[in-house]
Amino acid sequence: MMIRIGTYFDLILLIVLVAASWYYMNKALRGEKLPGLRKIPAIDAIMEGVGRSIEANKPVHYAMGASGGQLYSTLVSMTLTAIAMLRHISRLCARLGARLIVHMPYQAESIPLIEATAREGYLEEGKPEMFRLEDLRYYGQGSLTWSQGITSSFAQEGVGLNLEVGIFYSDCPISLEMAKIMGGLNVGGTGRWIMVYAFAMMCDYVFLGEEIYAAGAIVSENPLMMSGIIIEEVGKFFVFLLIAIGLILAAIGLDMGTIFSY
Amino acid sequence: MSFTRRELPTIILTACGVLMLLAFFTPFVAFTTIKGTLTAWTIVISATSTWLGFAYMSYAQYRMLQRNPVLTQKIYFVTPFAFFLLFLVVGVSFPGDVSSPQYLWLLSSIYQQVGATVYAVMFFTLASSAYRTFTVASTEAVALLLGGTIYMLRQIPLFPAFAPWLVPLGEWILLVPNVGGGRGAVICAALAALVVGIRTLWGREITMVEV
Amino acid sequence: MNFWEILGAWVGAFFVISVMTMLWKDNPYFRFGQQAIIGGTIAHYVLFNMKNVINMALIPISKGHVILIVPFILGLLMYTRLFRDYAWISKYPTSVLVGVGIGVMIAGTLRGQIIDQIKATVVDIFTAGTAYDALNGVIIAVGTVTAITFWIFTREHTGALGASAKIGRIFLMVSLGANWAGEEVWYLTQMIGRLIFLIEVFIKGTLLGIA
Amino acid sequence: MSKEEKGSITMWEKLGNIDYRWLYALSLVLMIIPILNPLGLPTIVSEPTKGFYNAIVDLPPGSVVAVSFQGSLALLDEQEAQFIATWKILFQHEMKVIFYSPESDGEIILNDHLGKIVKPEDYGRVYGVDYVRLGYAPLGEPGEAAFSTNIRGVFPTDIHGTALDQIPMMKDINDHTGIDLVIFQHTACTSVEWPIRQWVVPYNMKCITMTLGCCGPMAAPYYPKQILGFLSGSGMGTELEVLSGNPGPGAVMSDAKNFGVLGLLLFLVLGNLSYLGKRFGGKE
Repeated sequence: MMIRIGTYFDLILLIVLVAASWYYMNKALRGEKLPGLRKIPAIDAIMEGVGRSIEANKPVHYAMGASGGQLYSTLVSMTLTAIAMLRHISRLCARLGARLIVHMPYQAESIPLIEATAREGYLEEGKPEMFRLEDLRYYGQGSLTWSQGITSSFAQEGVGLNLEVGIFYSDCPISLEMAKIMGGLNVGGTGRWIMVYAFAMMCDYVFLGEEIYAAGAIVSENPLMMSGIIIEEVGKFFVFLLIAIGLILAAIGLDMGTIFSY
Repeated sequence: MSFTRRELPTIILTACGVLMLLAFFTPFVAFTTIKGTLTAWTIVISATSTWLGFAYMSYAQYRMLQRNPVLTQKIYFVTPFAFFLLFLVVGVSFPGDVSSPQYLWLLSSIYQQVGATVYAVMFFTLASSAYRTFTVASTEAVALLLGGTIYMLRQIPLFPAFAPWLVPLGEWILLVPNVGGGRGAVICAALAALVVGIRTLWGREITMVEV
Repeated sequence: MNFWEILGAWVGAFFVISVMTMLWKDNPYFRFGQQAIIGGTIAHYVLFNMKNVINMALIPISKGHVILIVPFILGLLMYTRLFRDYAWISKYPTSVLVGVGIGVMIAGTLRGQIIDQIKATVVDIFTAGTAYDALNGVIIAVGTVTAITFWIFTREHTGALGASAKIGRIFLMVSLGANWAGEEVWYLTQMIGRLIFLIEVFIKGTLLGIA
Repeated sequence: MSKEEKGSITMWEKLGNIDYRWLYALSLVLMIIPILNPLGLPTIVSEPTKGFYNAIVDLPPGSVVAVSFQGSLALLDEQEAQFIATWKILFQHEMKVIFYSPESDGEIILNDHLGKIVKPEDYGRVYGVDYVRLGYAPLGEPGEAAFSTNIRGVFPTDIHGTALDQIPMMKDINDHTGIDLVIFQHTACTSVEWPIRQWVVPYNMKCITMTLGCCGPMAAPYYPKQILGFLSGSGMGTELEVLSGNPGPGAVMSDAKNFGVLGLLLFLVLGNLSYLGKRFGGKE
């Protein structure tokens, strides 16, 4: 057998997603119109937050999690989405003239990607001189030092907009609440469902779960990235289909537990 | 130049990803071996790059001192380096290195204590956010309030002792509606992660291509 | 208590209280503690990773596993980021890491987070031993499906989709509440742990000498 | 999010805008009282804890148990009761135990636990014959997968540098086929899925997990089908202490928890009174 038993359904789902990607990404490349997307209020809130930061002469803070630089784990997609958001916020700050402080995750291997993205944002907007390397902050390993560092930064330098998108463990409850108490506008979200509650409770505008991926695509203003949301939708309908077929077959007596194990 | 800066890294990325997938989907030992090798490589690559963090921290500290060269700032500047050296020296000077009693003493006296305290502080930050948001303002807020309060009380020994029904109810919340909602969330986030993954392997993820 | 235990309690208490003062307001004591911890944690991170580099790369290389020189050099290439003209070279090690990561992610996500979740949603209803369990299975399935509809972006949430998304939101809110409760009680435990340390070890043991 | 209304501040608004530091101070005082004067309230054992306990005690003595122990020094308060009770049960029921750590903290904790608190020798267990410690390697999920197929590929030697082939207990064990039960302890909530992906799905292994209190909701969907039981947080650690008859640090915690949460509950009530007052009570 060419395919390992126990991965048949995985492969079918992957093929569906690859086929959908091929179809919709080509459509996007040809410049064809893609279906419209519902609004995510938190995206507009980012712009509002940058504006408020400039008015109050306070910096914009961006954080992707104390452990948000995972490049070779199962959470790598979330890291890439956080980088997409960094790309957006650095451009926005460069364009509008706000100071951006990036609180980097402890994974040193992710630093080159983070610095390159932040710097690129300022270059793209034609303001490379505004980029300050010292505003990329590093705090060592663990949420303890990261939470303290970010809180200290809020207190000393002030907080206008506090945007937190990426992989979050137990590091966000302190940074989000402290930003809130110190008068910042909190916008953020994570794809790790277990921590979404902190964002839902502490943020003024939240990206609920999967919305961070959609937001990462929308802010890129790149049709290829945006087509990703439609591809996800295809995946969701395939999931509905599998659940429906599974329920029908189970109802007529088939052993779906065994069938799904293939 | 563009090839070495853009196309070649993308080709390497795609090749690594595809090899890992072949190891997953096919039963061939060769791919499993390659997967093992690549996995070991990632650990070495990331471990080797560790000092980058130190470099960025040092630069930020130096610039902050430059901007504000007062005595307190000088103390704040010296402190991280002093503790860095302290940990480093203790960590390599005694037999057993990082497993030596001396290093473990440092870890348990400082690292463990601060770590535990930061988590402890979160009790308060979550409490104040609950005070703000756990209101009966809408159906959703009531669901949040009920789910949160009942499961919290279930975990506090006093309440189930007086109200035994809290145990089955708390577990029902955990195992039924929480699983239902959580499962939907997990599936959606997983689909989105897969789409990002496929796009990246395709060489179309701008975050990887543009920089 | 011996000298090192007493010193450990003093140092520990110094840092525990330093972190706790953060809740009151920003102050030099907190800031000093915070700077010290940055230095300590970076050193801890560096130490363990250098140990990995030695054990997983340098020693095997010296024993003839020369292929491991590749990830070691890739790791060193990360440092090109510090030199503006060569910064792009750091894209190579990054690409290897991300490529492997995406392979791991796709392989792990497809089954664990999607297919197995679908399987559980379907199977739980029909393998339930009692009507009560079957009903719970149905509730979970409803929660899962409606929660997924909440994340449909290409249609406005009106009509049937709107109703479904609304039900999904309620499931999600209960789940969020349960997650909050789980964490809040955990942090409460941490807080109590620190208080026990301060009261039993530091105050009673060290200051009063009665433990 | 609540928006402040214009005009004079009513009592209801004041009730909703109390300085958080009062909440912090009240909770702190309430927690300290039972630490100074413990109460000793009863504990009810939940189903996942029973599943966890039974998964071990249902195995015949001499079964091989692999413990993937991440540990976290900073999170010990939350999990130490679980760990200590588990080690005791493993040694009391004469399991053959393989300890390994994917994080450095795990080894530090094991040094302390097996060296001082739960000495295997006290249970008549002999190193190399009844239990073995493989030490620390930065495994991650791919590393855990590698462990399940080739233990010697990940840990060629034990923590003392002895080759695994020279350790009596490890002679015939090199992959999942030699292991009867996996106990998986990781501090990150999503890691709950690792053993399911790497042990349960491919090899149908018996598996139980130890997690933080906050990770309980993450582990719950997999219980009891994929994982036979799980412990989350110090509360379930206390339950395991009660169930196995091994009193430990969990009991001390329980009392202070009972009191500590009262301040929070009071503030939740005040927050809701404020909301309802503003909505229905009108201005004074």
